[in-house]
Amino acid sequence: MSGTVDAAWARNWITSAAEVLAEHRVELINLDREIGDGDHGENMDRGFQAVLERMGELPADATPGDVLKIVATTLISTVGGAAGPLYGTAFLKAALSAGAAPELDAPALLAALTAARDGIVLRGKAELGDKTMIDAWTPAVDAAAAAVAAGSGASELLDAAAGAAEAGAVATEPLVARKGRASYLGERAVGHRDPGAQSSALLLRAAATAAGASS
Amino acid sequence: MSGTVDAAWARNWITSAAEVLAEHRVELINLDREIGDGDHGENMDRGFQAVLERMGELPADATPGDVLKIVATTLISTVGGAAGPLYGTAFLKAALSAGAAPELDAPALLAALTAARDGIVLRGKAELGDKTMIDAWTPAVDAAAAAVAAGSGASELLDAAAGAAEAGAVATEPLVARKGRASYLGERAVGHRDPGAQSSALLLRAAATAAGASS
Amino acid sequence: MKKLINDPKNVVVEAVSGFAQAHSDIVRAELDPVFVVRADAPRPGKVGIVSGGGSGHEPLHAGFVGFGMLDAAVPGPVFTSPTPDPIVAATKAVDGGAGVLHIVKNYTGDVLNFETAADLAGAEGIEVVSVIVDDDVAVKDSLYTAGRRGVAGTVLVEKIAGAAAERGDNLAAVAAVAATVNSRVRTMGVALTPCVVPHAGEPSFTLADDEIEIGIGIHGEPGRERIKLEPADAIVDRLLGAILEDMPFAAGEEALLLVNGMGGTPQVELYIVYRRAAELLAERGVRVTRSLVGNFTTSLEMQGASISVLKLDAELTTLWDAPVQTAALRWGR
Amino acid sequence: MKKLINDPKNVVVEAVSGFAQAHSDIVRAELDPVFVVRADAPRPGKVGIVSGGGSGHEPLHAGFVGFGMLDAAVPGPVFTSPTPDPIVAATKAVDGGAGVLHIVKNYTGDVLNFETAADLAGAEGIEVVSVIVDDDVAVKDSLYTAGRRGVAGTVLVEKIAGAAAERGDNLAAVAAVAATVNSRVRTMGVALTPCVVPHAGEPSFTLADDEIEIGIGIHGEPGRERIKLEPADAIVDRLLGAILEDMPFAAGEEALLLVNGMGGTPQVELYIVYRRAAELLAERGVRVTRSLVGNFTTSLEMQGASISVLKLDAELTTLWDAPVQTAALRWGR
Ligand SMILES: Nc1ncnc2c1ncn2[C@@H]1O[C@H](COP(=O)(O)OP(=O)(O)O)[C@@H](O)[C@H]1O
Ligand SMILES: Nc1ncnc2c1ncn2[C@@H]1O[C@H](COP(=O)(O)OP(=O)(O)O)[C@@H](O)[C@H]1O
Ligand SMILES: [Mg+2]
Ligand SMILES: [Mg+2]
Ligand SMILES: [Mg+2]
Ligand SMILES: [Mg+2]
Repeated sequence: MSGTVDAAWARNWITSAAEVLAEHRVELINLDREIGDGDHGENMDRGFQAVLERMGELPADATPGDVLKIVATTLISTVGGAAGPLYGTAFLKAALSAGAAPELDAPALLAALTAARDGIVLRGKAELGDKTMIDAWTPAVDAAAAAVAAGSGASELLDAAAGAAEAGAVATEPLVARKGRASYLGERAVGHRDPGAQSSALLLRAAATAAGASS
Repeated sequence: MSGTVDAAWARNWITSAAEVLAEHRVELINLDREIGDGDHGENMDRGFQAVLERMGELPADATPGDVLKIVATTLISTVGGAAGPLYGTAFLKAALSAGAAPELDAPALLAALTAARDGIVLRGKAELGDKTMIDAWTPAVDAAAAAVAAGSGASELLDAAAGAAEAGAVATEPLVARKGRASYLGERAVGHRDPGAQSSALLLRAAATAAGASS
Repeated sequence: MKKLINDPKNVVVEAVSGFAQAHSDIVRAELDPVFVVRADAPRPGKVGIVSGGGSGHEPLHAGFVGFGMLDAAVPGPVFTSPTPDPIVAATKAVDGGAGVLHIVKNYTGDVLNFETAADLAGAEGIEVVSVIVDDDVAVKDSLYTAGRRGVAGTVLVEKIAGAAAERGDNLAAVAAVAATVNSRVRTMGVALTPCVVPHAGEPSFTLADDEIEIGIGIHGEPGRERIKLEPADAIVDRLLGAILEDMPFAAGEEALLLVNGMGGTPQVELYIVYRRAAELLAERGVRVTRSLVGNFTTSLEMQGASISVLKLDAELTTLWDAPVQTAALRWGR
Repeated sequence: MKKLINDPKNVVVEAVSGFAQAHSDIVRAELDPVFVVRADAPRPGKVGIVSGGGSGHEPLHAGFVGFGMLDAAVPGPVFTSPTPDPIVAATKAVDGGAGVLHIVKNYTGDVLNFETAADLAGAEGIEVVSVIVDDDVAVKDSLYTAGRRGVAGTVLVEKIAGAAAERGDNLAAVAAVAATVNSRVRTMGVALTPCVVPHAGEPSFTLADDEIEIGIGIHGEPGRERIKLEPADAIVDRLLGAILEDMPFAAGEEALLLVNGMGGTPQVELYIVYRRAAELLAERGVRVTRSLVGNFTTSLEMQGASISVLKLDAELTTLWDAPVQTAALRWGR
């Protein structure tokens, strides 16, 4: 496990995220069919396939921030729905936070994750407990902050964040939704996991895996 | 069993036919759903309920022919579809054949049944074996002719005609249809009974029952 | 059976009442016997045009009553031809002294009931001519069947005959143009799902989850063959292939292409069908100069579609383009 | 899943191509990125109007592009908001120098993507104003939800704003009339059956054979309650009751009554719904002076309907009556 992550990590992350989202496409569609409109898996898969295709446009010396930026613009222009602008903003804010640094250490990663989460909140106005992707992101940011406080490296931080996001996604199950389509369901959303929280957990787990792999 | 039938028989016939068609409404709908458009039971039930309502308009001294005539005009104006004009013509021709006679003996009944059958052929141009109501009526007319030849009375004649119609309806099952909607099915009509042949058998059985009852 | 209805027995009367209220600028309805007639009928000196048939095919026919198309429509019970009485009443209501054309789809019930009605109207001094529509190429051999069925091509017959009547053609001429349209239009349909007739309460037929019925009629009568589901383009190739086999086109000839929904098919699917049909016609050198896409001749909530091709000439094109103002078809006014 | 489609991935592009070919007198389509635009766009000096949203609601929105209504429509993937790119492209394509109005249904995805697009278009010097449509009364408490949804009332906003733009109103005025319509229209719907999104391949929700969903959204999002099937009149009483509770009428006030089919409902059922709705409004002293019945804002093949009531005044009535010439709505031209 390494103390910092670099552009190779960012590229691996995106490749692995695209794979994972393709694998989980039907699962995400089904989650969204239950409490939404059944397109989340399709949207995310379409978006990350498009991202994959555009990775080739990056110069060899692209920074992690450059990678995140191309992810952002590609998601904005291919995903649509609620998830497209929200994830797009998240990656854009993370890219801005990462800046031109060739490597990110744990504090820099925490800053990027925090910026991403804040971007989602800015656009979507969701609070913790509203049964949205924020319920994965906020625990992830909190876990990252704890990791930094404990002196962990980037790889450990991502592992902690992914674990917290996974727990956060599971924890959306008993909730009533207050944002997104699921909010129309009232009590009937109880017992179903939020698809956006689930895809967020998958994304962060891919980030952790990539950090392990590229360490 | 009596040698002739009269106006009371005609009235009983119609009452009993209306009952029987109401009872068999769903059966006829199902037969028609299988090889037609699923309305035959509804059409016949609607028509004979209307006939029942109009029976009150008949004067006390109405002849069998008067009864048949009101059945004819009511069916024409309430049944619709193929069956309405065909049954309407049948009853009209039978009424004309019965004329003003207060009673019909076996030869007069044979003449009326023959006229009815010929009326259906005139309008619908079906031949024996085309898998239509003719496949009930022609055997019925033949059986009635045999009964007259054997010196039977009206009641026996109707019983023979009803039996032949019932056998004729069953015998439509293996046939390919060449008239009516079932003709579009080709080989797929095989194995299904023609709804119009079945309703014809029900009508003639009601006539026989009425003759037994009013004897 | 799940339907937005009250008593199945009242479906037609309630729907006709609602229809007449919603379109009171164009039509009025009579409820005893039931028919729908142009608000301004009868129009003196104009040939009247009456069509009708079982209900469940809406907007056919009531949706086509109005300026430039039908003068009256006679809806029977669902999927059941109307009786002669309302046909006679409608014929009288639209007779402006120039005679009345009956446009009749080729079903035994419709033909027989309109026949009787024409006789009765004739006996009352109204000149009636009937044109039978039988555009469905799915029925191959008319010798061993009740003959080709009248399906979505009926809409084209009604529109064009209506335009001829509106411009003042006499009864013989209006009937002739109706017959011409019928002779130049071919249709073939496909069903993906059956429909449920309200008084029957059960599907009109059954199809497995992966089966479709090629050559379906508009009452769920089966067609040529039942096959496994195929991509839309392959299905279109089958339908249009049968049409063009029956009515070949020389390169450069013009056509009107109608893609008709059976009632329960989303519009995106109709346009996917249209796209391939137009492409195929172009490949064959046929010039599609007029188009119509939508639900015009339906089978309740059946999923499926039909393709109709009308061979146009200058005269038919002019009549097609003439103004029409009905609930379901409207342009030029 | 049985659908007349080829590859689910190509549904929107193929349907849009077919649509543009079938209506080439009115619109043209761009396919990269995908949008549908008036054939004569941009119209110098006229406020442009762009709407859009997920596909599967046809004729909304592309069916309403044309004279007197929308200048462009941006269809996203089925049930998924379009991304900003095509919205920006459509906005540029219709900008005639007088600014562009975005009509956006209130769904998180639509709002966010149109927001981004408006920012980007603004950065390129096009003045964009957005009006959010949220006519669905089924959503009771907007504080604890994503807020009321934009449903069939959108058609009325688009028609009336379109008429204002066509007569030359400036951007502020067109936006104001759109907002006025939104504030005066209420809608509530019912679903009898779910629909199947092509890429999902499975029904969007399940309903038992005797259940219906009251207050459904147009993507199969559930509504207020799931109840046992009732007669149409009782269902209408529920839907209209909720509307009138939310927007009371004084006796003598005028209304436009829209009965909208969800895509798979036969016309007879829509008119049965219309009949009862008109009857109930009359009982409450509301004068229904304008009507619209048909499939306008659909959910693919879903069976069901929605009722919309727009409180009219002289100005809105004039704008409603103004000529319109689109694939799906046409009068006066
Ligand atoms: N206001 C919001 N804030 C944060 N996340 C949201 C918001 N609205 C929706 N989401 C997330 O978006 C997910 C749905 O995404 P997706 O299905 O792709 O879009 P749509 O709802 O437009 O179909 C939800 O599961 C939820 O996690
Ligand atoms: N040409 C014909 N000659 C004799 N009988 C016919 C003919 N066409 C149809 N029929 C009879 O009519 C029956 C169908 O009647 P019905 O279902 O009421 O009318 P429709 O076919 O118009 O729905 C058939 O079962 C058949 O017996
Ligand atoms: Mg979704
Ligand atoms: Mg039948
Ligand atoms: Mg019938
Ligand atoms: Mg969506």
